[in-house]
Amino acid sequence: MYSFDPTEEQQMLIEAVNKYAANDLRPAARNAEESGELPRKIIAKGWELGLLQASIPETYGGFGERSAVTGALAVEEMAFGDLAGALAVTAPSLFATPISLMGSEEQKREYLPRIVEGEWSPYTAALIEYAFDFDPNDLKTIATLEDGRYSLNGEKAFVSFAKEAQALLVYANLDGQTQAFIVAKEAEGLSISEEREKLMGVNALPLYRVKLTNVKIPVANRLGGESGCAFEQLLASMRIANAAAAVGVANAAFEYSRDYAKEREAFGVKIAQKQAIAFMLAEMRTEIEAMRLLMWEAAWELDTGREDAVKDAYLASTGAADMAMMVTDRAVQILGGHGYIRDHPVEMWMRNGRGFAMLTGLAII
Amino acid sequence: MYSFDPTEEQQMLIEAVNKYAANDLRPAARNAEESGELPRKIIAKGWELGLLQASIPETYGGFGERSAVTGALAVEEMAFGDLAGALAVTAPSLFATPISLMGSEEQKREYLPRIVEGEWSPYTAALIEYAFDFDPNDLKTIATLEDGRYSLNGEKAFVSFAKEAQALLVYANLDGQTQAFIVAKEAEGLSISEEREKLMGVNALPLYRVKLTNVKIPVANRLGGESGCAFEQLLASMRIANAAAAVGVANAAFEYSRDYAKEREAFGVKIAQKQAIAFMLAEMRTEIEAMRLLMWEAAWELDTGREDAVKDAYLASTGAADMAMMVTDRAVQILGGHGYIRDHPVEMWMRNGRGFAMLTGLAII
Amino acid sequence: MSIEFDAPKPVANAQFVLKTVAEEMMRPNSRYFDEHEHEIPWDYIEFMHSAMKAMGGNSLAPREPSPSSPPPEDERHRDDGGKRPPIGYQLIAAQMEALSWGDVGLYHCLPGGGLGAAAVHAAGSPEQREKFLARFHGDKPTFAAMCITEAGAGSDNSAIRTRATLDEKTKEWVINGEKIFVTGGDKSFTEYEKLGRGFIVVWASIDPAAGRAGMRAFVVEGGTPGVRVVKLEHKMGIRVSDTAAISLVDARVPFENILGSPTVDQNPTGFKKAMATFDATRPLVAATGVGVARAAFEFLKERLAEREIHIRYGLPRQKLTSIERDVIDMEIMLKSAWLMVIKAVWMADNKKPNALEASMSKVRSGDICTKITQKVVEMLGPLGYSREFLAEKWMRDAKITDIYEGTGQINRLVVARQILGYSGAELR
Amino acid sequence: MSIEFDAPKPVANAQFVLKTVAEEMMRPNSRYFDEHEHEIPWDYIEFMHSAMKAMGGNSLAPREPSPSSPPPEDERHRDDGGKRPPIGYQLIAAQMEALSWGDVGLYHCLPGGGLGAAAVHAAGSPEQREKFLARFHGDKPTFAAMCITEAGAGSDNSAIRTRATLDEKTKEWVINGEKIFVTGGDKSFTEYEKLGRGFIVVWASIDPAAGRAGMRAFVVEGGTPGVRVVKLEHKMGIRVSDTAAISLVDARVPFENILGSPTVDQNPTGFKKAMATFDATRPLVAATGVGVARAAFEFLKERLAEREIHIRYGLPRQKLTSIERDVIDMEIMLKSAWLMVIKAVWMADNKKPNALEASMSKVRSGDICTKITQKVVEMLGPLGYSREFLAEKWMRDAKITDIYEGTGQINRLVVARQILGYSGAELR
Repeated sequence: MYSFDPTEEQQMLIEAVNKYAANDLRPAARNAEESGELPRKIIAKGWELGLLQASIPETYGGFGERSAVTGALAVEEMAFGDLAGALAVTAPSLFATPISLMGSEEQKREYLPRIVEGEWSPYTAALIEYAFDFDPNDLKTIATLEDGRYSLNGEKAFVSFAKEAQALLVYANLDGQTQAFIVAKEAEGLSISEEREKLMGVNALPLYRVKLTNVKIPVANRLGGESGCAFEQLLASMRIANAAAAVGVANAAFEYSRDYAKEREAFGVKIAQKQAIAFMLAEMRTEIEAMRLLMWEAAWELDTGREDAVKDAYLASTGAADMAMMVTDRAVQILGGHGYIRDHPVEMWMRNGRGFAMLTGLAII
Repeated sequence: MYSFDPTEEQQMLIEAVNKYAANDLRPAARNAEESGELPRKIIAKGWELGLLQASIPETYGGFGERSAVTGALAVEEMAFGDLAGALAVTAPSLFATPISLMGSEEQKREYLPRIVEGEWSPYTAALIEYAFDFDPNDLKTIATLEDGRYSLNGEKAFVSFAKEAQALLVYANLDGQTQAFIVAKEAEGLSISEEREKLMGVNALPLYRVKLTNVKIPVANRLGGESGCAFEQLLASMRIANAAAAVGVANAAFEYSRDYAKEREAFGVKIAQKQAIAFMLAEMRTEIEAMRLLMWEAAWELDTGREDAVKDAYLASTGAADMAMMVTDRAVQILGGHGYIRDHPVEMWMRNGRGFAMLTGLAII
Repeated sequence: MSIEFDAPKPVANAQFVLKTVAEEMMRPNSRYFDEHEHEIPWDYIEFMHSAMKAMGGNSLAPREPSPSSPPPEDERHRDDGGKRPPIGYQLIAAQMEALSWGDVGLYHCLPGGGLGAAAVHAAGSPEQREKFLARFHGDKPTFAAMCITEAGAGSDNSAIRTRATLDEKTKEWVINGEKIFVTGGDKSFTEYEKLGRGFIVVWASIDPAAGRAGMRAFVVEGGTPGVRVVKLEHKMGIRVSDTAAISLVDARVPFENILGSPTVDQNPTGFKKAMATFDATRPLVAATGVGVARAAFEFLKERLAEREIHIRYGLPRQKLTSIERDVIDMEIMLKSAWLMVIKAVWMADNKKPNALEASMSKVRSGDICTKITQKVVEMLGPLGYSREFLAEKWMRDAKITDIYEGTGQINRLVVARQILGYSGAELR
Repeated sequence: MSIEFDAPKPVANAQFVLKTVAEEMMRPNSRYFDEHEHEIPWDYIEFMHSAMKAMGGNSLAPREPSPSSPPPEDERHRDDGGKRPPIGYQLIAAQMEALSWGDVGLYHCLPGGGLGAAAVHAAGSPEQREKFLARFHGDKPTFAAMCITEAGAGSDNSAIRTRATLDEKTKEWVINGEKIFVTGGDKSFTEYEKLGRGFIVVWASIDPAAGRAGMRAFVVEGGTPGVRVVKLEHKMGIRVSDTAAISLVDARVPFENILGSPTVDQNPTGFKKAMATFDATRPLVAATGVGVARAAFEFLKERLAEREIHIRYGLPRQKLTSIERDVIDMEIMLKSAWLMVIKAVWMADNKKPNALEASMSKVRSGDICTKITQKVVEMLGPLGYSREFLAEKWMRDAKITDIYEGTGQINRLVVARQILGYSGAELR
């Protein structure tokens, strides 16, 4: 059956996340952006929503199963509040979700309870590398098996909370395949940049460069153990999260500029009453809807184990990134001079909006 | 100096061509399109404008020098009347202009006077081949030097007037370079399809498939003789002609839809008074202007021997093809249901408008 | 409820069956009828009529296969006696998409009541429905059409000038006016031997002073004296589908052929109600656009595959070829447009107000089917531009999607009004 | 005349010289001042002031380098005493493009009269010009600015609420109001030690009942009591350029500081005339957009070249990579946008009416500079998004081009009115 209504549970979750996004994340976003820091108590409050916890089985300290659809709905809502905040709150998932989905029994038992059962604590993953044609399926960070241990060499970019993270999940190229490796914070050869990364957007999220020089990893620390992990599935999950966040940010920009256009007068009428503005808004809304559905479908495919999930997650992420740029750019345009100044959030959303083309890896559902 | 005013002579020419385009080509266009034939007397009248004649030196029967700028101006005006008509009238240039520009002294003396001095008579050239990634610099029609003669093998598409042409200029791949070869109509191994090509547009132009099977050509028939020709220059000339024609067709569609929008009422006002329509027209006009200037610059560079001409002709042709599609599509949209029926010319212009992405080689300036 | 993307089984079955129909009965005829405009595809019409009858009228194609036909009530619940969710509109959308993939012009030649029957269904009394609609289940293929557009009134239906006056003596309506752009008007009105007697539904004013409140629809039987098909349009695309101009000069119609109330004051909402059927058709028209776009897209991929060009999904854009990037962008457009159609009809099936989603799906389909087909022609170069293949035809066929049943501009207006909460007066 | 595309020698020279200025004085400071908003780039200002003085005021940069400054008369003909065609606007456009390639924010910090001086030039008397404009050729860098926008009036200048009343006793104008988005307002009004005394030109109504006919501009000297810079905007881009909000509370201005007639009936065209200076600036603003876009485009090509990616011009699109196709499309946009600027200023120089071309150049530049810079950031991936490079800054800087001095929408309206022959009332 086709069906487009979230379940009642999902609906409740959406409402809870929306409330948090609107009342906590959004009001804090500008300050966080300018100061570079989102107050921990806001992160903590987001953590209490229990998104990650609900996606991890009871055996490992959680109270549910991963649902990509539910995750996508939650990420969209949270990014509707603030992208950087959403990425901060959900950062531990970058580490925990892959383990929950593909970790060995040992890995699950060792890491999940401690992440899930307490307060928010920094765990993260390192995927992105610093190249204009960065390709998650062709990483330049290399893993080699030497004397019964994996050795990791390379450099990672945009690693959230790297400095304080208890452990990182480092993605690396093992014989041409991307695999993931659990790296403890104290691992020798792991060096984290002093300076934070400075990007055009998401400045409230602490991101670091991470260098790996002959970092030795016990074989048991390879995600999934000996047999490794199905990286394509994890990548699909990250791409859907990226698309969901793009939809959330775009929708925030759409709603804000729509409301502004209904308020703002020029030449005796509200500017929304001008076809030029009204048509822009109509197209923004249409594009958002299109990409939301594409993203939902990919998530549903992932949940139901369809082969198409990998490809459709890619399509959704690609399309949503383009859409987010278009929509946020137009939101700024609708606000005109007011869109260009930092009194309104749309310029921030435009800067964030451009990020989706290159930020896959900062969220997972 | 920058300058954007045609010379007085050019201005007179533009006016003459415009008159012909508006009074002769345009009124005949729909019938010609549906019947597949433009009356010869209309072609003859266009020939009397003397466009080709004015670009060939007196020594060879003409009365001037080739000016790419002048040629571009004339082609735009003529295509403004009707694309198929413009391509028919100027078809002999496909053969004569390359000879005039790069032919050996013998070739010029043999061909130019007889083409230029009389009435319009069918001469043509064969460049295009039937492949989705057709590349004029990588032709599949091959020329090989055998026993002191060139042998041509391959198949050409979209060759105008091939059936009746006195001679064809066939472009072929000689050791990796595109070169041109004069092929007489009676050459052995030359076979021309019985059926005309059927395309989405330019149906008034008789186009044929031409097959070459071991067609033997004396070495003297290679364009430019032993030393050959600088094909890039000819290609630039064809690309500028293509861009100029695209601008002409787009401008026709723009003006027609603009006038329609000023006439047509809906909801109590002229539809041109609606921002949605007015903005479309504004963007059409802007795009046309942009591509016209790009095309002019390339033509001027060709005339003044700038190295950039080759590249800029490519840019102009590429950009103008996209522009023509956009503009003609919008013209149909502005006319709505009336745009879709063949009572109005815009649907024909839209079909022709799509052609510029693949019809380089049917005109030269 | 939950979020799910499984096509219901009847939908998937219809898609499967209709793919064969499209391949066997439509594609082989596409070029011929494109080149023989105004020739009626009798073999196809008769085959489709028999096939539909044989299958009970709704397995092969919807009983009222036209954009504006609401699905029969019994079909909505037929799966298991009403326990499963209704899927009538979903089924029609899938059928229309599949048949338009075959040939959107021939799709329009599918026998049935079309928009004319839809108007009777929406605005007629139960007796009228019975009287006028039974014919579509008869032995001969039968057509009906809707006459609304006039030369002076395109998207602006309130500008209709056709007039119906009551002859008090004979109790007949006398209709005068000129209608254009009547899809299937010829097959619905002209009495061809091979066809059952059809009708056209003519919109006219019974009281010009009353504006929209005076607008009524009249069933005008095929062959009615005074009514003439004065012109068959020559079109850019969908040439096999006849588009008629129809003139009515003192055409006399029985009193009971008026749909709705014969007086102005009693039925002020008649026009609105009938217009609402247009809203319902938007996602269905959108579905036809998706079908055409998919035809072009799949054709492109096949041609590329012949040259061993396979799309490397998953690469960063910067590593793609231009072709791959275009194909990927097209696939994003195509898939998402289809999902928008599905959502809009799913809402209709579930009686959720879908004015926004319906218009959005039409906006997007109009956009993407013109973009995709135009791009396919470009990418195929000489092969795309040649009439040896169908790509160029699909580009011509596709363009109508963004024009009929509300242009892209009109639908943007509707979307904008919905999202802004504006009335027609607030946003013109 | 004829069609030619050779840059006149002075233009080519200016481009050559200013490239070095941009590379040496602007680029190295770009990132610092982007990250230190509201810090004034003194070294740069003083260097540019000296350099411009040393070069006679117009070799290094236009004497009035601001978008709205008409070129000085003597410059128009200086090549050979008036025999050669005038190139003043062409020169300014080329200079602005070249400097904006360096840094469009720092370009806005170039000392000079800017829009304020332009208003004096356009609407002031010869005496006023002498009195108010001499300062820009003095020892210290000096600024002037234009105050027109108000919180309630964006593109709609007729909605201005600032009020000027004449105190009959003191013969002073008393101005009250709030202005926003004053480019360079702080440097023009605040009395910094390192700067000469500047002024702001404040638009106010002397008779609200008269509408536009009552609108006048007033020269308000730096430091005038009652006038305060109440806010410096925090912006997405061009952060080094100050954008001030200025409040005027009973600000007293000498009678002779009014530009144009002090009574309404005598000068009904004053507003229009002053507004016309805005028209003249459109291609110049467009030129700055082209400069930013070119910066991003060239940066992209350099990064690609480092990776041995060279663009294969001349190939059919179907043989290109996605990167090559993007670069080629960008180059088409960039080159043609520049040609549109050149044509518009060439027309201005030759006193040809250029309202259409001026607005078209602005529309196109606003479009292409946002598209190109956004695409460059995308194509460079993490490198594009990082503040380690300038690509992301150019994307932020570029966006203002489509907003200030008439948004893309306002300029489309102007273009549409021109091509349709409509008045403002006919096409709103």
